[in-house]
Amino acid sequence: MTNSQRDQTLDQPADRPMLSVRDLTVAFPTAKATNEVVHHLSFDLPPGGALGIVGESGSGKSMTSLAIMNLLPPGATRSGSIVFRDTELTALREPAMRTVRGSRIAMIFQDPLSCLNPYYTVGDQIAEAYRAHRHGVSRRQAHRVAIESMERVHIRDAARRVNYYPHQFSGGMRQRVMIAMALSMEPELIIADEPTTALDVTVQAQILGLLTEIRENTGAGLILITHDLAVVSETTDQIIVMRHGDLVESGPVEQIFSEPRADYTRMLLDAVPRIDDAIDDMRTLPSSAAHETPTEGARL
Amino acid sequence: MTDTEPLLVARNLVKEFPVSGTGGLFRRDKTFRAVDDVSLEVGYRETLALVGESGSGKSTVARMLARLINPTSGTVILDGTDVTSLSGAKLHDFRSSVQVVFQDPFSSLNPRHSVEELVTAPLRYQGRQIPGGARAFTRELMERVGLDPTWSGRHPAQFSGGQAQRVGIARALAVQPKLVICDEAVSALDVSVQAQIINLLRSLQREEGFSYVFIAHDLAVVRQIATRVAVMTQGQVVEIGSRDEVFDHPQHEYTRTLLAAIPRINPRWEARRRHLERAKAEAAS
Amino acid sequence: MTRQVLKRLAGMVVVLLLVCLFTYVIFFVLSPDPAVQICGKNCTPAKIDQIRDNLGLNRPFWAQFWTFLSGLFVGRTYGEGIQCSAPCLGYSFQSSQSVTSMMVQRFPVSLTVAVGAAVLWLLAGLVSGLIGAINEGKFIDRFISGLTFAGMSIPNYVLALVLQFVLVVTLRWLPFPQAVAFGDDPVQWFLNFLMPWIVLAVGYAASYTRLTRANVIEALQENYVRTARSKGLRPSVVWRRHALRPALTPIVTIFGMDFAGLLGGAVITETVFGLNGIGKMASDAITKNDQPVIMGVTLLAAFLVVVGNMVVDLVYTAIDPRVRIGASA
Amino acid sequence: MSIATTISEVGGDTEPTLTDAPRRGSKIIRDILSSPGSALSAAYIVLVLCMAVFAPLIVKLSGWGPYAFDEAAIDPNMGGVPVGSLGGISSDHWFGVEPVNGRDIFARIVYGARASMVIALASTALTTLMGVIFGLVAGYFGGIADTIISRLMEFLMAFPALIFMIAILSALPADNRQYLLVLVISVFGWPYLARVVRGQTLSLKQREFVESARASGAASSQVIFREILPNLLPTIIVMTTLAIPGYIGTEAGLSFLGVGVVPPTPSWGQMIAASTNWYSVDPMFFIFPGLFLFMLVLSFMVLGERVRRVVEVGEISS
Repeated sequence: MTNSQRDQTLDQPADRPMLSVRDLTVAFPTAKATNEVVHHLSFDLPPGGALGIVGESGSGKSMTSLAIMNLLPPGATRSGSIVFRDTELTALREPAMRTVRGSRIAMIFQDPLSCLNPYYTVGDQIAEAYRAHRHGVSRRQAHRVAIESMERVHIRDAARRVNYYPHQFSGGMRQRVMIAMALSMEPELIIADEPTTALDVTVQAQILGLLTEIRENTGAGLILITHDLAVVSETTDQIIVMRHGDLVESGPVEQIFSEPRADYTRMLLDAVPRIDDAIDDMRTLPSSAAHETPTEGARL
Repeated sequence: MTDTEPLLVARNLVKEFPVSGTGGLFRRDKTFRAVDDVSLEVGYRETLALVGESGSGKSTVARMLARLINPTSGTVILDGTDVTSLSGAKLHDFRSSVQVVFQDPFSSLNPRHSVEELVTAPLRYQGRQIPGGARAFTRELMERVGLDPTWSGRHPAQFSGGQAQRVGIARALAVQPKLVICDEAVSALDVSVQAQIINLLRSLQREEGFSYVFIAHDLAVVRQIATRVAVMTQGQVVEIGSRDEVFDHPQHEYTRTLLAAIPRINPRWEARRRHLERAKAEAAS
Repeated sequence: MTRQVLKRLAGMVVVLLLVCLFTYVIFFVLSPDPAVQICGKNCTPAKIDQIRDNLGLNRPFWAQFWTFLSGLFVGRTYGEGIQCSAPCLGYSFQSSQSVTSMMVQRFPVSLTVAVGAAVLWLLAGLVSGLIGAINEGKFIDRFISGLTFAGMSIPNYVLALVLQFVLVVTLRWLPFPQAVAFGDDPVQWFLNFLMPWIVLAVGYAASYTRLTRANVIEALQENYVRTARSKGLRPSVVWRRHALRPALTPIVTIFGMDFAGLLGGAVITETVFGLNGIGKMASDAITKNDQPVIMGVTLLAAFLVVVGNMVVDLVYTAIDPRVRIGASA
Repeated sequence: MSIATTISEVGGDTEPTLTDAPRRGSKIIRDILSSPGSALSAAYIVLVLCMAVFAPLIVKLSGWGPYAFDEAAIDPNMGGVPVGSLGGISSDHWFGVEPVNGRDIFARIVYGARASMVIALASTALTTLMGVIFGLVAGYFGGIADTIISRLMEFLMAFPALIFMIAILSALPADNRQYLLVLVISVFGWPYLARVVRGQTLSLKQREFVESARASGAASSQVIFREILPNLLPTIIVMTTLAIPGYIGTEAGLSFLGVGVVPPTPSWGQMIAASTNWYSVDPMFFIFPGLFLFMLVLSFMVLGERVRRVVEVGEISS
């Protein structure tokens, strides 16, 4: 996709956003203090848009996605408003939220091996999601949907591989399976949390290409969460930059990359090693570690 | 680089690992060739980057160069001496010439040791005197890698990833090596920290004059630090050359695929940002 | 798969041979001379020697061991007249009976005790472990956890005495256990075996509770459980398919081993309640110093454990796809 | 310059948290004892230890030794039942007396603590030593050493240990039974620790700090003792504490079956065995040794579990 295409989509007047997040706060209250990992975050996603959430470790970007799905770990609280296509998600009770999860908003996680259950075939796991949302669907129909979904993410020989267990696939193929699982329900929004972090660059390029292709074919919205600025710059059209749970800056990709307003964004952009660039760019960064805090600096 | 002998020469390195559990009842032991006839040279004050995707054999090469594993065949020559089959005191000498900085500092630093114990360990293991005493020696090294020397009693878990990696670098410096092998040494760090560690590695090289073998999968990082680049895939070096040659005029098909796959920030946006910032800086002054 | 089974079988045979040898050496060296026992009172050294010769006790060690081994498969004779048919585990001169036939008589009682206890502890362990996991950190969880400590700490002979004192002597709710046959009177059979079952099951139930609880809590933290929830599955499906299956699979292994271990006789429980199972037979043999019986029971128990071990391995291979099917095909 | 200041501005908090550092021993002990259950357990264990150590002194205070027969305290006409209620509890005999022979139960409990503690602690020491050495050797060196040790462990663990212990102990002569008990318990006990130590050594060996120690010129012994062993310590401490109650139970069980501590030396298991014929007429005879035994095992379990949580999970006193 060319940049001019992307510019056009950005210039369109945003009609009603597909997802509107206002004042989202995620906290882990303990007896002594409340540890807020996301503070008063607000953003909008236009219909069919692609939003990148960027930040270093501890920025709260993953917690934001889990908060939208109401899948926060036990002990976490969320407040604020999350409106998805006229539905206030924070007001939904769990059974109603279940009809949204997987069916209308699908999620793709990092590390597909641990995200797939080793005891069941991938086909089983895709079909299980399908059957959960389409009542009265037979096993055979669901099985066929699983094969179709796998074919849509370009897994060759899907009819045979549908009966494979997760450990029989390579890392890139497992991530395709995760995407196939998300696709099987024709979701309106896909949230991908570091979907390519564990993968080799060539595989990463294929997976990102696949996500873009799906978005173009189905018109689904995409929220891509990553630490990699170059990845969002190629895949999304809106960006929000997060740090320590705060929104640092948001806007269209081109604006963030060419006219960053926040110092932090500038620092991040300066720190990104460039494949095509001269060598001396990073020399201005200090080499002392005195200012690093233990919470940041490692995404191990 | 120069017409003198290179610091390190590796010739026809091969490493095979046995593969178990394949075949039927009456199987023959099969081997997997992780490194297949690799030859390299590293000059003085040079940084040779070894790049490739997972399973390309780059880390296995690094381990053979550091004599952590023995090659199935081939030789490693350091400073004109064949080090492939050294043992005993000679191996100790080699160990103080070649040091390794690993990917994950929290795995490569013993969690039960303090910085002082960690940094002086190589000298102790080699039975050498610690110049100026352990405390002063540690503090001096910590300062050189940009760590607060008052933290010498801390343990790895009390540091951030970047700080811990600095401890790992300090340990490598302790024996004044001629060659430092960095095995994905910055891959696990956040970008802002990664940039600082790259800067540190470069400034240390300027000050100390050692050479690096820099193993990485991230080509953008390699571009910032390497003087020469070797591209590996499936156990073989498919392309080797000066950094700009490899990046700007890749010869091998695989190198081209690899370079094309790397996500890039639109250069137009970059240029605009530079331009605007320069304008702003000029306006301010 | 076939290769794996064959390999396990070969390993099993080796272990069993070692067990035989080890046991045989110990008893060969240590046991009192059976010739003296047979000889009885008016004994002369000549007479003893004659009996020894008769029984083959004067032959070299390996020859005797070979006779013993072959006796396991084809039977053997002791001197003249004493026939011990295969599988011959030895002959008790004190009871004038082959060890095998003694075991055959006693096995049903041991089996009853083991099966009943196993049913009890599985039920109690899995249910209370699940309750604990669901209510992690709440009062009921801590209460169960406290009970498991008590359950693991109380030696079963102490528990047996306490139960007898309370249920039999003081409250008179239960009869003193006797091995009533099921066919004779099912109700009495149940009431008689109830106390041995409880006594034997308490310790196991406690450790299975802890195991189940820990496994389920661990499974719930797996990433694939989060995936399952993100797909919008009902909690019942998430629990059943994505938490319980992985959590309970390892318990199969442990259960198999524990159960196999019990089939060879619950020595203490059977002894305390005077139930004539294989365990009681062993403890009686100890009192009477009847070495062939002790050795026979040891071999049987080892055999059961080794076979149980293998069965468990095979079952595990069948239920865990990661073991069943190797890496990427 | 501008970027440098940016970074120090955004760097924020410079003081790393100290929670993850290896804690000092005294702090760990404080954390362990901070829960009431474990504090009580520790107190009871100390009490039993004191009983074991000072047994002769304590018995002097109570007036009756463990081997003295008090014929006045039993009623020969009633078949030897202790005189008085509750098994003959009196100011003379604080816990009453044994039926038939009239030995003082208190004195025998106190001396019984010796058997329990000495055998359990000696077995623990021996199994720990064997388990750590064999586990380290198997895990670190691998190859033939690992194959042999692993097979041996499988063999010993596949064994029906209790029956075999009974068989061996009954076959061997009864002199020096204590040493034999320790030996037999240890021979069957070490594989459980060794298996864990081996597994952890295998995974620690994979950790890069071992590789980096070797890259620094460390010899095998230095890698094992300076790099690996310190990281095994928490596991060893936890496994050891959790093993003690098992050994106490085993000793008591073997004594109960008559193959443990040889009479007349008192042991709790043996006392319980003797009480089985009397529980309906003289329940106190089994209640005292039963209770002491149960409480000791329970205390070690509770304490062991607390040690595990503090050492492994890092639970701290609040």
